[in-house]
Amino acid sequence: MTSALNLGAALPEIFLAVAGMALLMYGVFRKGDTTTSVGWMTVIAFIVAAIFVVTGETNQLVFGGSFITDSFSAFAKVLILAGGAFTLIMALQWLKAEKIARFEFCIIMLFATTGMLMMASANDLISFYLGLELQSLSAYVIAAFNRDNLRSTEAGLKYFVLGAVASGLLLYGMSMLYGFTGTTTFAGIAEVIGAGHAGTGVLVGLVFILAGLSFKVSAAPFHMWTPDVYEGAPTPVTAFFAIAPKVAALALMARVLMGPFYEMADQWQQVVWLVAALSMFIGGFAAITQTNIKRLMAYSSIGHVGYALIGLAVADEQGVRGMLIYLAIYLFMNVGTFAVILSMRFKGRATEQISDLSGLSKTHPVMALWLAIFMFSMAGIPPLAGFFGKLYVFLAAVQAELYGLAVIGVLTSVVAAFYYLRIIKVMYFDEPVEAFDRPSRATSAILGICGLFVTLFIVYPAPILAAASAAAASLFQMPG
Amino acid sequence: MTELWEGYIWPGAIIIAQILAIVLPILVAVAYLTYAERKVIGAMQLRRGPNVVGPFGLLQPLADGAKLFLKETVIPTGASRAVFVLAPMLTFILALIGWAVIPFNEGWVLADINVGVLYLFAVSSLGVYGIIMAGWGSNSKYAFLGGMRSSAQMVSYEVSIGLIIISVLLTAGTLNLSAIVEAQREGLWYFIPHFPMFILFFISALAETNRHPFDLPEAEAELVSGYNVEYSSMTFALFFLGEYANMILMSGMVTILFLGGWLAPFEVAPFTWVPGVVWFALKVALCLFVFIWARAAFPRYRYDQLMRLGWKVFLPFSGIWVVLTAGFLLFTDQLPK
Amino acid sequence: MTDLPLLTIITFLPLVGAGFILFVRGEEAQVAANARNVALLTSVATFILSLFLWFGFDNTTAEYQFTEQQEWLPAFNIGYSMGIDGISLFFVLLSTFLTPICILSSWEAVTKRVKEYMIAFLVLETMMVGMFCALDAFLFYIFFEGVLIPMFIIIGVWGGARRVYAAFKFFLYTLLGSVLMLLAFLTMYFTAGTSDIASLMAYDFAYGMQIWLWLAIFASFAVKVPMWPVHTWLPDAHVEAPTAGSVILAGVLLKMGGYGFLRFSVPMLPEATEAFTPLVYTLSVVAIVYTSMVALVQNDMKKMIAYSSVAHMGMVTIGIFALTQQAVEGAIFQMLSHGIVSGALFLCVGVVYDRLHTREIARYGGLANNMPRYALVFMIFMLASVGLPGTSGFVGEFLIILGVFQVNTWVALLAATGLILGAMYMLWLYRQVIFGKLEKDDVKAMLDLSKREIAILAPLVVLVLWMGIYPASFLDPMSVAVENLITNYQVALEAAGSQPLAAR
Amino acid sequence: MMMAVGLSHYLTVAAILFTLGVFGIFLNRKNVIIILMSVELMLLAVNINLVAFSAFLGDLVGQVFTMFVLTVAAAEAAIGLAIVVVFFRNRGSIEVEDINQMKG
Amino acid sequence: MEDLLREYLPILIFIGIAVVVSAVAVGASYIVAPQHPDVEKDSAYECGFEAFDDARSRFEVRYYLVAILFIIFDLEIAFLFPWAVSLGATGEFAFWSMMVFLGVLTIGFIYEWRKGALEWE
Repeated sequence: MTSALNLGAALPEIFLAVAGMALLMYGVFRKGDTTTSVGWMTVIAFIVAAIFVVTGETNQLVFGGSFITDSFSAFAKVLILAGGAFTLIMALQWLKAEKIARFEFCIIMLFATTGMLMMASANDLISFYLGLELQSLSAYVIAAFNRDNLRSTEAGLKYFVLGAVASGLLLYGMSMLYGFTGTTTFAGIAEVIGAGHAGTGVLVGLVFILAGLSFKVSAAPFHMWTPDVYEGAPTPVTAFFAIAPKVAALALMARVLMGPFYEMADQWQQVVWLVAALSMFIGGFAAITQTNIKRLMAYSSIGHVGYALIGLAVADEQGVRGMLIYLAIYLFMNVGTFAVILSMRFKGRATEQISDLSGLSKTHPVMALWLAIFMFSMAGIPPLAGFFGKLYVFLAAVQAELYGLAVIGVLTSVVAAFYYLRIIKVMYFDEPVEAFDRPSRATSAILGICGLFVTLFIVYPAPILAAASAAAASLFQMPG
Repeated sequence: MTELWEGYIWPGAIIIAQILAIVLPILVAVAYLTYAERKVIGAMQLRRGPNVVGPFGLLQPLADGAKLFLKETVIPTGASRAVFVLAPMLTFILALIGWAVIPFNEGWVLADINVGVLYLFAVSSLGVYGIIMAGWGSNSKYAFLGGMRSSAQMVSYEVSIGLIIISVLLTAGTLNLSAIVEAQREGLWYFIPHFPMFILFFISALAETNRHPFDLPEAEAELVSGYNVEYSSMTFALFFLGEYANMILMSGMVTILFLGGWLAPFEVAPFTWVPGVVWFALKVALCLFVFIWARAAFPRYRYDQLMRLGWKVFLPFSGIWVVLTAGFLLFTDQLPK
Repeated sequence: MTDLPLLTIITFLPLVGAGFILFVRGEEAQVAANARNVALLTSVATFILSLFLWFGFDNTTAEYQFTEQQEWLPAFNIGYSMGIDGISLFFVLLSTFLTPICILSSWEAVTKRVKEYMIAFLVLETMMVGMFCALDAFLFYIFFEGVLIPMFIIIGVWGGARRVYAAFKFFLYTLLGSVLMLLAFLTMYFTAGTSDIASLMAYDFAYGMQIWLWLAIFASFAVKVPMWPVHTWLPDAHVEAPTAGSVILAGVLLKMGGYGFLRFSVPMLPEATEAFTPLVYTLSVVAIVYTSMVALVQNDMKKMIAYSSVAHMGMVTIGIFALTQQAVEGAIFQMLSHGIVSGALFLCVGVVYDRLHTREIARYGGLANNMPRYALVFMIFMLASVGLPGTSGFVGEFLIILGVFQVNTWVALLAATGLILGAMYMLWLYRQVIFGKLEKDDVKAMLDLSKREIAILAPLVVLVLWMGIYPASFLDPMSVAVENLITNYQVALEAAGSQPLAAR
Repeated sequence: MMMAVGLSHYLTVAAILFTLGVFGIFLNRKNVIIILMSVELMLLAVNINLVAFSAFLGDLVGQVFTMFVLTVAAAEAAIGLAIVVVFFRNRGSIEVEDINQMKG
Repeated sequence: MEDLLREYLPILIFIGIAVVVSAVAVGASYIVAPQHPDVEKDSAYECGFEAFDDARSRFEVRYYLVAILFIIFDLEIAFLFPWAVSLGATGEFAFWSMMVFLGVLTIGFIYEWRKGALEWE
């Protein structure tokens, strides 16, 4: 076993971990403010890791089968790395403006990302848990990163407490699963369940694991922490939370459900169905009354997770593909939206009120146009990319004849459209209050990239569709 | 009936007898350790020490004990009574139960468990609780600060002690204390190959037991005796006893880990005639002497120096030593299989 | 034909213009002027190009023409496929025709954010044209929904006092309907294995499924048409929208619903269509009678025309679901006619609104005195709306009633009452605004039509008369397609009827 | 006379501890530290489970898992304490009802 | 299982006896010795002053830091124990694995050192 240790397959993770440590040393030994240099080096590390992911061998099992690389993990990893890189670039400027720029931020982001990559590749309960915790623990810290700010620390505390509870639930489920199947590897569990030895213990384990994961993706009814944490955490952190961890956790959820528990699909399908429906419902209705845009984005993300979960509820290849496409598109919409939110500052002071966007179309027409496009896209209006995200999950749902879920999905999307429209209304129909400061060049560039992606996705969607198809297919051919 | 007798009562009685055979000598040893300390330091400072009660003052410890026993137990108004009373008891209990796994001679051990080192390590870690409870329970600023300092200090040195033990474990390849001693029969006593660790361990033991020159937590002048400032009579006595019992326990550990336990220094005739338990006692006594000597010889450390020594010197050094030991043993193929 | 992808060019040319405007920089006045010019140029060019469709159109076949095929979403076998037949031809033309008129009409009326305004209109045009050309259900849906974005912005930014409310109502109502349609499309896609409209038409859906699909699709188109009782967004949207917005809303957007019925409900779901025809009749008749009566009591000009639109579209839906050659042709014709006439009426309202900034009927009066040309133009459109012979309105309504009469006498009769009511309120409106004494000073000061306004209204007048006097040039291209539609419908029904009942 | 301690006993103890932990978190209205302790209790329950299963199955993976859980729990406790400390510095209290800056 | 219990039974009894001994010592002293509590005697010692405020107030954050550092290093040691004992059987692979682990830990340690977490004052 030890001789078959093939570290090459885990190269991105190992590279990131080593890079993280190297940067930590660089940052701490270098005199003066190193945030910017460490930040950009972290971004480069992300890019290099992404290159490793793309060029690396797929369909490898390493570390005694507890770590898998396939097209599915590669797809998720590229998304995670992209999300991390985008948010980090935007964060640098923001942190500096808020005077909380410390190079540790980049390092923690890097480690959180490493954890997420591990989640995407986890093929064993232990690696699952470790990846998840590496991600979560880093996330708790960056949520409270603005340590002299009450709201930020409170966000960190809340996130921590509830996150720890979720980890506890998850672990309890894992322990049950281990006990009743006698193994921690996904393949082994699948074998036991496939042989029809799935008793109540396994079911209990599954329920606990699902609950824990639902928490991590902030799906209702485990979403309570989301609005508070999103509101309190520093805005770039919120952006990060809204994107990367969800991709990782959903990817992991997909792997768990479609791998070891595939044979029990008829049992968990209803649970996922319910979670998805509740998430879409809450994401739609609870957001309507929000006045803080970060809180609004929190509810919006809950809703989006609900849509992505439709893909899982379908429990087949189409569904997973839909989910992946949804996540890819969601990433760009969200990064773009947060690029605008991060640019919301008057004379150096950040603001989070939706009303402060008033008349943005006059003061910053380009920014307003992009934000409007993101909002329409999130509402799922064609021809923007967000529509295709929804199209593919609904496609899968309809194919699997989950009409009820699809109907709930489309109806809540109309409700959600209301609050997205409200933002557009504020920007376009209301009179301007005061012009925001000029956004930084990097942020503007990211805004433009995301905007173009969302707008032009319709023209040439083939690459992403093909990648997602391959990824979904690879998830369903269980390697030995 | 016979089964009950044979199966439970008789073995139980034997165990209890064994325990008493350990506890009582230790209590006596503790009592006379205080006497010895005063006498030795007296001699070093050209004083006479206790010499009034009994011949050569030999009954002095008993008199002190009786005095403490008969004094009023003062529990401060603001204190958390339960915590306040439990703290010294805990300290005392922990100081005693560590002895359960100490081999005094070949086979002379109450519980010959295979994770003896771990057990000792765990028991000594728990010691912090007694102190922190005392500091907290007293609800007095001096006690509190003393408690905080003391626990931070113990905790810091706990880490280096742990790392130092690892080196020994690497060489011995077992966690059983008797086996560790036996392992030293074949080769050198470990204080020779692990000499730096031996020194470090001893110094850490001083810090771990809050002894001079690391007795910051109970510095009389600055912190008016630290965490146990509010204690009197028997509760104080238990702290006192616990501390000295811990000293002896630590010396026992040093003896077992580095000084070959009950082994005779040379495996030749005159030395092997002496029973192992005597060798053990002698080695412990030697260690205790150094404990006392250190008190008389060194000035007290500053707190920041103390912490720096623990974290910045002992920890890295013992860590490196672990790596070196492991690497050396591995690549010279000397690891115990 | 040439290999030139004419439909694609027509569809996306406005988008190119919009992109061009997007990059116009400079002083505000300069930007506005450039934006106007570019927009007008683009839309006129688009219109001229679209005329080639008409010239090149083969009247003798029901096949799709000018078709284009392109791979698009490979994994799903969903293609970019465009093409037109006799039914959609005129809708394309209607869209390309009305857009330059709208742009021209907003020349002076819109002064703020001209650049954005023009972009919105050009994007809107792309969406409208694309929708009528799409031969793939998903492509259709994308254009269909995409219309919401520019329209929402147009109403919300350049609209009247309650524009926010109106814009939201418009958007959410339409969205609610169309998402259900999306699900229907998805279901059809999986059942038939394709999203190609022609193939879907050929596919025979099970009866039980047809019912659900029909209802889901109906939800979308009924809102769009709009049918009673989901029409309430329309008066608000029309009233609050800027003039050009109202023109497009009434002229083209409402037709999307009718077009949708003809493209999807009827040919793809014939049995369900048959089953639900009574429902459609009922709703339409209620719409005609009820909204006509509501129109009678309005004191806002735009609102009155808006309600009249609901009534007219009620006629259209009756015509579509009567499913006889005359009725369907009439319905299509009526849609075209209504597109032009109601658009023109909104323009007429816009003319006076630009001068007095009110739409209250009582504020006007006696305009015949100082605005004779205006009075004339207004009269022509008013009469067309009422359905006077010789105008376009007559042909459509006459054909519809004729067609419906063969199927259901009572419905025809009730629909006819709508004509009478329509005449009542339109004439009343005309009398109030144009005749009477010219008393108010500000009304007196109003000037007659400017040259630009004449340029806008003149083609409409010509068209109204042309359609009224020589309808054949419009009816001929569509007749084969309609015939085909009805034949297929009958064949499908017979096929279904010949099956044993248990199979349903 | 002496009752054999079997797997089910361990599981029951673990389940009780776990439930206590969960209730400690959700019913506790006083102090955040108590929540931290409850979390540790939950993890303890998990560890008991894992070790019991590991012994029962004769499979070492469970104990390996336990080691990992211990490690992570330590890191979690460290981070949790750190966050509680910074929160306390800002708020001056760690009572549960004082964690109320954001609502809605 | 039985053997294991037998091995640890003496320890259990030892603990019991230790508890009894300490409890008896405290209890007997409490009973035997005269108890005359009064307010002055029972007030906390504060250099002759009345206590200014509750003693359980804020204290130096470094103590937390030490506690946190301790947790981490103590765990490291918990890993080292089994490793050290079984290194002979597990060999080179185990050695290098642990070296990687220690390396990571060292990085953290260096970071703390540089950041001044180990400084007192």
